[in-house]
Amino acid sequence: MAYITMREAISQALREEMYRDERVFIMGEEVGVWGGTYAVTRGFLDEFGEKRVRDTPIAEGVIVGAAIGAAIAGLRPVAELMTINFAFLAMDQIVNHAAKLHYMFNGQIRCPLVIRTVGGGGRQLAATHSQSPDVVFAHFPGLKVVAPGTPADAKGLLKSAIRDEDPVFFIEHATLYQLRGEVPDDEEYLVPIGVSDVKREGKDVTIVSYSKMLQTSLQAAEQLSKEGIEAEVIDLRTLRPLDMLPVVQSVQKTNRLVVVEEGWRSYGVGAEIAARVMERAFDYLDAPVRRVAQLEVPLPYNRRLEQMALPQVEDVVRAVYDVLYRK
Amino acid sequence: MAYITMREAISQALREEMYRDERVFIMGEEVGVWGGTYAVTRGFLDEFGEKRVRDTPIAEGVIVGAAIGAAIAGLRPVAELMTINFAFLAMDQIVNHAAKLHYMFNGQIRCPLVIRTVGGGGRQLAATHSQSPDVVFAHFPGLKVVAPGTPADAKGLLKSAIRDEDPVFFIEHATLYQLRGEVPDDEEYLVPIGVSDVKREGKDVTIVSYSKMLQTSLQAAEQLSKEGIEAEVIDLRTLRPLDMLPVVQSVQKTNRLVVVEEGWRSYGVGAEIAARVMERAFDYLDAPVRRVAQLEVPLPYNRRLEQMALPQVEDVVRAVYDVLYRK
Amino acid sequence: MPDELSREELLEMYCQMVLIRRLEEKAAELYTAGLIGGFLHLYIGEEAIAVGACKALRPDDHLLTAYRDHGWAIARGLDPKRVMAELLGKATGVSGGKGGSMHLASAEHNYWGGHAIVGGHLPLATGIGLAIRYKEEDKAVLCVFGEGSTNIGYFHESLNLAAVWKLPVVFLVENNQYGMGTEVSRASARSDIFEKGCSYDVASAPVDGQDVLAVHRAMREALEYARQHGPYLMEAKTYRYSGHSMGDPERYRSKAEIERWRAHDPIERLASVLISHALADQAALEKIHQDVEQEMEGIVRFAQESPEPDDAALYEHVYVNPIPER
Amino acid sequence: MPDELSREELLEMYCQMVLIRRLEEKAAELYTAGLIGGFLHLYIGEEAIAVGACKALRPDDHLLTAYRDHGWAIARGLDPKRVMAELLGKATGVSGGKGGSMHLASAEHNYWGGHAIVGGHLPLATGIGLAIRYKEEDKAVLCVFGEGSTNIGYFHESLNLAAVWKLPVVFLVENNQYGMGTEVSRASARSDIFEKGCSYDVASAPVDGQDVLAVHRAMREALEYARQHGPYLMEAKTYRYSGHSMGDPERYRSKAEIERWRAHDPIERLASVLISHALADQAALEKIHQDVEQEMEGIVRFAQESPEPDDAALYEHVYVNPIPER
Ligand SMILES: Cc1ncc(C[n+]2csc(CCOP(=O)(O)OP(=O)(O)O)c2C)c(N)n1
Ligand SMILES: Cc1ncc(C[n+]2csc(CCOP(=O)(O)OP(=O)(O)O)c2C)c(N)n1
Ligand SMILES: [Mg+2]
Ligand SMILES: [Mg+2]
Repeated sequence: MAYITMREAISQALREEMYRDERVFIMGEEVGVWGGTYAVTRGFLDEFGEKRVRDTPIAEGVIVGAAIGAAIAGLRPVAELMTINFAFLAMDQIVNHAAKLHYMFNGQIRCPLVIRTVGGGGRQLAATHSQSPDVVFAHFPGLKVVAPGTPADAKGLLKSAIRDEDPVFFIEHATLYQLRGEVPDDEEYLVPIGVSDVKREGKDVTIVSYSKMLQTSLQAAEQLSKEGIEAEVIDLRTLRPLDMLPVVQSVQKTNRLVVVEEGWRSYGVGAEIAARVMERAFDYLDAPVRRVAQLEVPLPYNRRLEQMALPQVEDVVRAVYDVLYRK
Repeated sequence: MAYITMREAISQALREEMYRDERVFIMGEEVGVWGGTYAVTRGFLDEFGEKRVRDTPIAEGVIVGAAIGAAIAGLRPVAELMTINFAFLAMDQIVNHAAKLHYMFNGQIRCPLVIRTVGGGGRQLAATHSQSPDVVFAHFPGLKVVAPGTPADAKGLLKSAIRDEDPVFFIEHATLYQLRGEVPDDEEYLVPIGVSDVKREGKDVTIVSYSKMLQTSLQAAEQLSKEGIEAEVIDLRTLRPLDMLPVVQSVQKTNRLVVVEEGWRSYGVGAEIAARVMERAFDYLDAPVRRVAQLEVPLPYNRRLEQMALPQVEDVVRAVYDVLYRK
Repeated sequence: MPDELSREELLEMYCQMVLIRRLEEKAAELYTAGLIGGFLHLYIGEEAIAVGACKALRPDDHLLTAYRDHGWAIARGLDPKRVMAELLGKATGVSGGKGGSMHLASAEHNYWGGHAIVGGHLPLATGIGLAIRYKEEDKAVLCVFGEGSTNIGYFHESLNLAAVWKLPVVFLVENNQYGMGTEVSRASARSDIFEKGCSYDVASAPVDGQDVLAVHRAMREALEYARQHGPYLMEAKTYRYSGHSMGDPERYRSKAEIERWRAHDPIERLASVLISHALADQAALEKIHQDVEQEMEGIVRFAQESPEPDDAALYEHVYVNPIPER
Repeated sequence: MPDELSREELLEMYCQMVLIRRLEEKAAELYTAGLIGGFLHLYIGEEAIAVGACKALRPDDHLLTAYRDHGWAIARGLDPKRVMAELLGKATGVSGGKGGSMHLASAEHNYWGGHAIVGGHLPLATGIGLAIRYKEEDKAVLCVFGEGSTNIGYFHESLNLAAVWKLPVVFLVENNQYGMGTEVSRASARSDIFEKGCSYDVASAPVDGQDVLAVHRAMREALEYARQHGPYLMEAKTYRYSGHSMGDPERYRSKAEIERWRAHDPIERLASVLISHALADQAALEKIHQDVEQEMEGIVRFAQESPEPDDAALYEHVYVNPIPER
């Protein structure tokens, strides 16, 4: 165990997998000489050389597409898209190609590919550079979509993603890189894709979340605890496939559910969770599911306005009060 | 009133708006000489000339982007994307540009743009050419997303879209072009964007749907009626903004809800409807909301398999039985 | 011997071209009869390109094409029976009936598909080229697409990346003059597509796509160049006799234009070469046509008699490692 | 008189360059002090391009740029106070505090933004060019972007469409040698970007981006060409003295390289011209610097004292016609 940042955890995962498997390599904008815009691959170029740490032109379509091609030909590419906002420039490669080739060609083509990217708002980067459209990628069968909320999960899930035979869309959160936590040193430390995790036990209410909002939810839970409300906090970790079992079990216990996500509410992750909980635990719900999410505006540059639009700890607390019919 | 096909209705809307407003023009692949791959703009090139009916190269990014630019400069472009599957090649222009410029520049830029496109499966076009990812576009504030299910709505909504000051993503369904219905001849016949419509009244169960699945739902309702079950069928018509009032009112009456969409279930339209109904009519629901949707596989070419994956009338009927706890 | 090919090889190429054409004609029939669904894009008129190019490919080279792919599949050596079965959506089809006409593939032949998103496979080909360099293999990739596909961003991004990284990819443009109903000059600032290599400092040249021997020769050199130096852009000037796909109203061209091109038919052209070099006589060629005719019967029978995929196939291959949702 | 510009005009251009540089230096300070958030991309070293080019633009021509846009906004005539206010996210900012440094714009000046998606504004510029032709106006569009942005698909799609439709767009590449930390030759198959015009048969030329007069001259001609004939690709060779944005570790280049470029500083260069043509003496230039210094104080004061946008602004301008959800 080491107490390290999420950045270090991700870095570690990449490094370990590159040592483990010669076929693993990294490509993307500024991953080499610059060391990654979020410094995740700092030092990698010196350590692994130009063959395995490849700076690319600014051309998201061919970054993802070439990674798919390399995967088809037997390599294990980790393609980095500098931010998730730029993933829209590679959208066709991601959803029409990576997600479909295996099926469409009846299993003849495999795309063991990881697309690492960085999402989230809160850094005053304005409308085009602050999105959390994770749900959009999670909509497509054929992809696996992972978004860790702790350093340990980030390491274990990224390692699993690299070893997975399917295309994995891996979303890191820009404001979590400095988050510290205990992370196993073990090179075989793997967190399975598609398994939700109870991050905090509680009996009064269930809070479901992932990525950055997991941390927001945990803070809300701490605050609520002081008032005697014990929230169970569940981390989805993977958006596709979606593991509802811990959520359903928790709701059967607490009878109240709040879902917290950073992206826009409409057609967001919370809607799917709410719908599935209704399908599987309808009779257990003592209150309608409450969704905490981003206000439905493009994010503005101004800091105060931006913070108003993003879900805050107090929003989660208020939503918990709501499902408890308090105040 | 004229009894015409959806194709003719759409054609009529375009033609009328082009006569009404010199600034309206059409651009896209094969809209001119070919007359539109779905023959919607047949004859337009002769009627309006090359200036207003513009064949483009195969380059979806610049098709949408140039239409945005033309809109910024005061025109009223109708950009056609041959199918919604190719919209992913213009995704960045649609969600990072069209949806955001007005906000990001504090109202200084306007994008009165219509992106017409064609969605849906069922024609054996295989995985990349058969998608119904409407929900993905509906997720983005700044866009309006419209998907008509009848000829009259298609005409009235398209005319409203062209007259709207905001970017409208307008989804036609490939297998509805031959659908006939009564359509007002009136050149001022407008259907408002953002208003759901009760297409069939009923008291026993509410079926919410849109586009092609509206027709499927209406057929299911007919069949159910023979068994004495009267379904109220509501057509969303617009996915953003989403008008829930008729849905909520209906559920307050019927206490049971089935949502039918052609796209994949997970993170689909049905999830949002279910979540909102829970938020607004929780105490009225006598059964969990049932979602009818596409199986979560890329669509296969083989006809039988493809039909298995797509929602059918019987699936809707079965879902209605479920919410009625029948059988 | 023309082009250093043996008599057997030349006859084999002739035979392939005839087979491709007959298979397309048959497919059109079956489409009209409702046995084939979806879109069907015929290759009639362009046969020399696939046959000439595939002849130059080594078995361990890689191939990717667009959706106009039947001819390529056959030239690459896929079993025509299984190609036809795919068109009919059968379990025995090369893609198990899930891909259809636009999505033929065979991992065994390093044929990574038929792709229906215009230009979408150019990045994939680039990535396969990258893998070749990464693994230090002596292989090349052949990536085939229409002239209409050279206006999309992928063309630019792929050629540039392949050039910067010196990847062994031959980008082969089948310039059949139209992208659907759009004449090349109405969509592309350059009608001579090979000239587009200049932006990337990529070697490029045109070739007569109706001359199977010229294509073969040019492709052999291009592949060699690619292996040693990096990307190559080849433009094969050609023409499709049929519509873009079945049901094309063909309002964009004249009958006369089609006739002009038919006068340079690639099959007849190879026939003349064979006869003028005394490698075959009229009777021998006639025999080939008859043999193909007979083979076609077997192909169609196989495809028709093959079973549909079973229900389970619907759920298979969404993932290599499916993770059950709990 | 150099370049047919009057003494007043030349001094005005000098003054603009100085103002741009001082504003950037000030912005860096305010960023470090935490008053500016997000990303901040400085234009120091590249001032001659914006000033030379905007001098050639007519008021009713259109301008679009990338996110390195402060210099462009000022050269285009936007109020520097309101530019600085935007950097501080204030209600008085040119984009109401919603856009920030990367998203300056002014409809009044036909300046359609600062855009932060690399290459994303090239299609928009193309569309504005289309509108000009559609309305048969005698206008042009100037679309500015970095050399790193020429490798993305939009560059290809936009230049091709502009060429096919002969749209009046000048595509101006600011080749400052790097896209973030990537040297042009590591990302682009051609390091002389103007050569990329060849694929589209688009007229193109390089210009010394450190020479404001050369830029002005070349741009005047390019705009004229665009109005009459169609697209033009201009490459201004230049260099940014600062990092890509604030906080750039700058591991990719040497101090010596920066010094080499500083030796050709565009401001000093214009100063020499002014002095050698006896249009100004050292004292007059010194005075300009002092005036700018004073102006800067007012600019910063205005920005700092301006109010934040109020809460309602958060919800405004999502739509022109908002439709309430019922
Ligand atoms: C991205 C994308 N846009 C549009 C289409 C529709 N489409 C299919 S084929 C085609 C024409 C392609 O022309 P070309 O590349 O010249 O190939 P050809 O059919 O002539 O062989 C078009 C526009 C598509 N499949 N993908
Ligand atoms: C589509 C997209 N990909 C990546 C980025 C991240 N990014 C911002 S600026 C930049 C470098 C651009 O370099 P260049 O075009 O040369 O402009 P310069 O900054 O040198 O003026 C990159 C990679 C982005 N904003 N958009
Ligand atoms: Mg073609
Ligand atoms: Mg640069």
